[in-house]
Amino acid sequence: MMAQTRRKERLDRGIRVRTDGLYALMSWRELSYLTLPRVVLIFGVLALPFVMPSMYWQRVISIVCIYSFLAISFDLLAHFVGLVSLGGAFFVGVGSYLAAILNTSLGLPVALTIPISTVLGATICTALLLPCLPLRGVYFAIVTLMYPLALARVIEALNILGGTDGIMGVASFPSRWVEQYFMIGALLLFLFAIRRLVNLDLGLVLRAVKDNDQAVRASGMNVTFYKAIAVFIASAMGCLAGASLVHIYMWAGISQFALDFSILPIAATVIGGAGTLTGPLLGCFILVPISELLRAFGTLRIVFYSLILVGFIVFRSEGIMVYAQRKYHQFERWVKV
Amino acid sequence: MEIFIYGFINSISLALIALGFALVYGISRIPNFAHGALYVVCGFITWSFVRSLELNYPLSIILAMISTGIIGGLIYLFILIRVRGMAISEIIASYAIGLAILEGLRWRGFKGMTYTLPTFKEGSLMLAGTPVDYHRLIVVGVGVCIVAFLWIFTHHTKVGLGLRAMAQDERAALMLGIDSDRMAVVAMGFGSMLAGLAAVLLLPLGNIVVEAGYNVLLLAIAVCIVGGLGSWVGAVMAAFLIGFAQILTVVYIGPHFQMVVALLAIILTLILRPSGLFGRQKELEERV
Amino acid sequence: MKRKPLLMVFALILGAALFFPLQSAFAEKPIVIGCPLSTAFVYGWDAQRAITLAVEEINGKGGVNVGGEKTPFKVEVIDTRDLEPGVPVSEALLVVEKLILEKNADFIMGGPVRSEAALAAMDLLSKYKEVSILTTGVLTPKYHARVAANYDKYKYCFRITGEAKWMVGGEIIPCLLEIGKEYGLNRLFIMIQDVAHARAGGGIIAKVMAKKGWHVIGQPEVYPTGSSDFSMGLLKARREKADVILIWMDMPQTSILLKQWYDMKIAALPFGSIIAAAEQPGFWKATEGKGEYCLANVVNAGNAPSNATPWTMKFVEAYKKRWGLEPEGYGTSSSYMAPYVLKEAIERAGSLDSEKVVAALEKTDMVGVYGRIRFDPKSHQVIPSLDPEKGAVGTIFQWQAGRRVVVFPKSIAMGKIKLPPWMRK
Amino acid sequence: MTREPILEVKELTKAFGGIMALHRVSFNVYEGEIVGIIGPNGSGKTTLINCITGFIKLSSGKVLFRGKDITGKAAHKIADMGITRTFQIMRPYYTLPAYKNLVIPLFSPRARRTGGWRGGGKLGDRNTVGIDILEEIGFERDSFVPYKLASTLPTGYLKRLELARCLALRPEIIFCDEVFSGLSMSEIASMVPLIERLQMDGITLVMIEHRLRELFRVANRVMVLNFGEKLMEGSAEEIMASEEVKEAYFGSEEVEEVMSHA
Repeated sequence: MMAQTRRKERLDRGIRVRTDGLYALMSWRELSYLTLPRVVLIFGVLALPFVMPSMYWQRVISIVCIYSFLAISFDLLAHFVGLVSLGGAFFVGVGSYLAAILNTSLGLPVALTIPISTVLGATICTALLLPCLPLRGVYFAIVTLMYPLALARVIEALNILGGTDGIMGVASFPSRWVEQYFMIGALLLFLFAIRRLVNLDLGLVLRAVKDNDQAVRASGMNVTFYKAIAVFIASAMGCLAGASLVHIYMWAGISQFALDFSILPIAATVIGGAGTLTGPLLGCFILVPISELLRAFGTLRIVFYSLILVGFIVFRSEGIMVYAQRKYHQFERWVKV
Repeated sequence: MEIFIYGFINSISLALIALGFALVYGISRIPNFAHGALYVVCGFITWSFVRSLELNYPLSIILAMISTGIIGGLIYLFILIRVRGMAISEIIASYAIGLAILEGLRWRGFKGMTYTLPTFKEGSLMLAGTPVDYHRLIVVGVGVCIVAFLWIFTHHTKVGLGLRAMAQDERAALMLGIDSDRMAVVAMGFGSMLAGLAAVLLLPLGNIVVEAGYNVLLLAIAVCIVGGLGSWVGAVMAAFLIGFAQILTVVYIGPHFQMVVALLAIILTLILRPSGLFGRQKELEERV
Repeated sequence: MKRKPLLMVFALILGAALFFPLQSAFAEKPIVIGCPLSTAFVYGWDAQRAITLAVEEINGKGGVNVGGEKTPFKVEVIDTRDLEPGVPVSEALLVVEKLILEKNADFIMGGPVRSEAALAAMDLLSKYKEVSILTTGVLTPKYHARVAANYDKYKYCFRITGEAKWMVGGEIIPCLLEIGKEYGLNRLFIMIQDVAHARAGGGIIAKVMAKKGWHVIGQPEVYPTGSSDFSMGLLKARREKADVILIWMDMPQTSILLKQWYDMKIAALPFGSIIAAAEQPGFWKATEGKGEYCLANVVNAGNAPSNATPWTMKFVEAYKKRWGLEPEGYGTSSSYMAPYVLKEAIERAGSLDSEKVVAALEKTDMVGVYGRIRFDPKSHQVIPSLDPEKGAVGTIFQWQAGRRVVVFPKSIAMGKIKLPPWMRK
Repeated sequence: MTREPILEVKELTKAFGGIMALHRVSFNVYEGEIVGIIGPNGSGKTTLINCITGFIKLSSGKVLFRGKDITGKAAHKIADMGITRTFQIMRPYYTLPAYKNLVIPLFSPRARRTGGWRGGGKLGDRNTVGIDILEEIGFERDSFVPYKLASTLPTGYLKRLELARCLALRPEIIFCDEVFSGLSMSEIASMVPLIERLQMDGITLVMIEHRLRELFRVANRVMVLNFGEKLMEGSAEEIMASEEVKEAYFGSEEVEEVMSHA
């Protein structure tokens, strides 16, 4: 039998065999193997505004970034801290109203309103959510689902902040490019910041809170305080999304508390792959453009992505990103024996 | 006097809306966020039976409720059964199904304001100085019978006791030979029929609109949480609490706070006493 | 040989995104009218039907001659879903942008239906210098006030349908006074929806009617959108012996209110300044006649059969022939007129350039379905009046025995206002 | 042992609805001693610990730590004072490797103040300190064990991980809730010297146990609980001799067997 001159060898064999999990990079090939997905992601996203055919699709990219912020904040809270918050709209609403008020009444420029309303919005959201932090599972989900609706009704009933008409004439971004690159830049910044955070000691404590909060309490740490930190980070991202949405559309009103801001990010996270942080981003980059393409079909669009969501949840596929990661580590190449 | 009568009517209609949700959660621990969609679907099915197929009214009501029950059972069988136990996936899956049904109805053409159901009986009578129309009295009558029927059903019939056993502790019930999935299908079907019944009773007062689905879900959740998730007795009590609270706010504070009452009720209950009036949520009380 | 699933996924998205928009640019060059309408609601689909009817008629007669060359209109309608609760206004604005940028609409018509969306869209329209004629839904006087205040920024925005301030001052109050004189009624009870234009309108009516000697009972009762229980309000009206209940709600739950009013036999005349549920021809069958005697305002004539101008009945017949039922919501006749006004303006301007068309539109003067159509040069709002010869005429009709009978203004009335039998003093 | 007691529990009662889980239990614990708590199942041993360490709110009674009243304080505040506990049902962080499990307690305010076990926490990064602590309590240093996921460790190692979590806070008192249960004879044999060394390091230990032979060898004093009431308190010999204890354990061979060998 002719001796086999070639055999298949796993690409990451060299890397994985040396240590369990701690990568020791020995050659350019291994370095490129590890960094390629990240590089593709960064340059792919950065190149998007140039690739988009018409100005309309560039606006869709900003909307995708907004939903991605919300998806990452949902993923951080749900997968890493165990707090499932269905209240993405609450963060967006608070962020957008703050940015609108800062811009119209105080006349602050866009460059100032967004950072201020992000931090201020995050403090307000955390303060308002503080009493429900001890709740768990279904209860926390239902409360956070109710917060945006309640706030919208209160604004409508008291006729404050412009009542149902909302606040108009908010300044927009200086130019389209600034708007897009600010959004994409902030998105990538937050994405890699959160991925770093999750492996820091603070990130470990947050994951421990999800794993077993009684044990964390037994080691002398106030669980609610750490949950509040997690909610602060997540709501900061939500408020940033809300603030930039206001400056894109030069308008803020109670419909910023709409349910779409809560449901679509969750769908994106489930499809993209919960727990990988880039998964939800990928989910948004798939879901939002498709829902734009389907816009001509009217409400069928919502039927479409709610059925996708059900399909992914029920068949419990782990999401595209997790699948891609698993497959990426199984690439083989022919090697001389 | 008026406050008492219309407060009572409002409470009974809230109880009818919430019973289906409370029953499903009580028995199979599934928060059925498609409750509002089932309510609206039953309304439109009844409408199509009555208006396009010209069946007589009581027959079409029964047929509509049965078909809604079947839809509820199918939702459980094909979708929720796979996500049993994972609380959050249940919420998202059932809400997505509800959304799909509602938007599907709207896309199918059930839009606009001309879809209505005839009332059971025309005219009204004076009750201690306040005019009350017959239909609302029928609603109250049926509501009270349903509550009584549920009491008898869960306390004195085999299936009812089986359902209650499963509500207390699913694994223990499993051990005693109660097939929890079959019970859950029964519970889901029964809960959807209750949602259908509420639809058939309350929709003739106005018109059938897809938006009602979202409001009904909101009210059902508010009542069930204040009453304690899982105990339908609590749900009935909470329905009266919120029903009268709404009427009182309309009269004394102003009608535009009406919707805020239900939402604030949820948030306050969950913060102060998560297990609600009658609930005894194991995972919330002390357990170390 | 290396397969990169990540790359493949990205390629898939970009490919899909590239393919779709290019495909539409190659069609031959008609004048594209973009209609961002909430097609799931009566104000949306009735405007869509009216515009399609008008465009079919215009194209039938050879289309628009732009500087000698005959070009047809092409209608692009996209659902904005902006009347649905829980949908962000940014969706509607995204639709407007999609019409302008991707479908390369030359003109926007019908406009976002909800007031907030229309106001927010003004900034977008001025950014892209897109001429837009608003024909349905938006009543708020803020719209043309902003055009007047900031003329050169918002000069591209026109509105061909009536607006709240004139509707209240010029039509509702005179009609109420007329009813008061005729039947000796003067106790008014106001129930409005918790929406900005309703609050504003209700407030003005309460103030003016009080000055005119009417007794306004308490504050206007404000009901949040989606509330389904009006018993307390109706009982208060009954207790306070109100003669007229003014209703300003565009939510579907108003039919609950009317059914309950009928069942309770409340001795008061329901006067719908805005009552979406009661405007449609299907309302009578839906409430099995319980909506009788209810007055409803449909902002422009032609939405209910009357003979304001020779064109009105022609339009009502054409609409009934094309769509199988009489004109529905209050956006129908104004949406039908908009393509005609635009065609006439383009022909006068001789080109599609926004500046020229704006100038031509400001000089519009043609007799339309609901009276003489002229735009106020400063605020681009159609000039209203009570007489069809002088301006756009509104209509208030009453449901009498299954038919919508126009009762106000007198110049085009087809019948007199009747009181419910249980109200005979 | 006439010194000031480090921990005093006075008239502690706890009722769940109607059931009286603990009925006026009082006892003192002195610095550096090992107190055993024994009693048949359901006698309220774990509830006693939960009440003292603040995991459950007690119905009435007082708990003093070095004279300061800590009744009803939040669990994390009590742990911050140095009163730590292990759980009867072990609670490691299953998704994290063993040495990362210790990073969390080392992150706590007490560990930062006191620098954690052997004072290493303040200076070095928490991973190395974590591995030092693990080595202290029996995880082989340069083997694979500290890097394995907590979910893959056998019970013996998980019990030690619980102890390690308490050690990371440089505790003054450790409540050990059935540390020996579920271990094989060899594991217990290696655990006893560890407990003795903790005592030598000046840590007071309160141990709830069912394996009386090892407990009696280690404990200075033993308290017996029965149906939520304190039956007896005294040295190991007094407990063995007393009749009431035998009754409480009537029929349990273990006491007989211990009696015959003692």
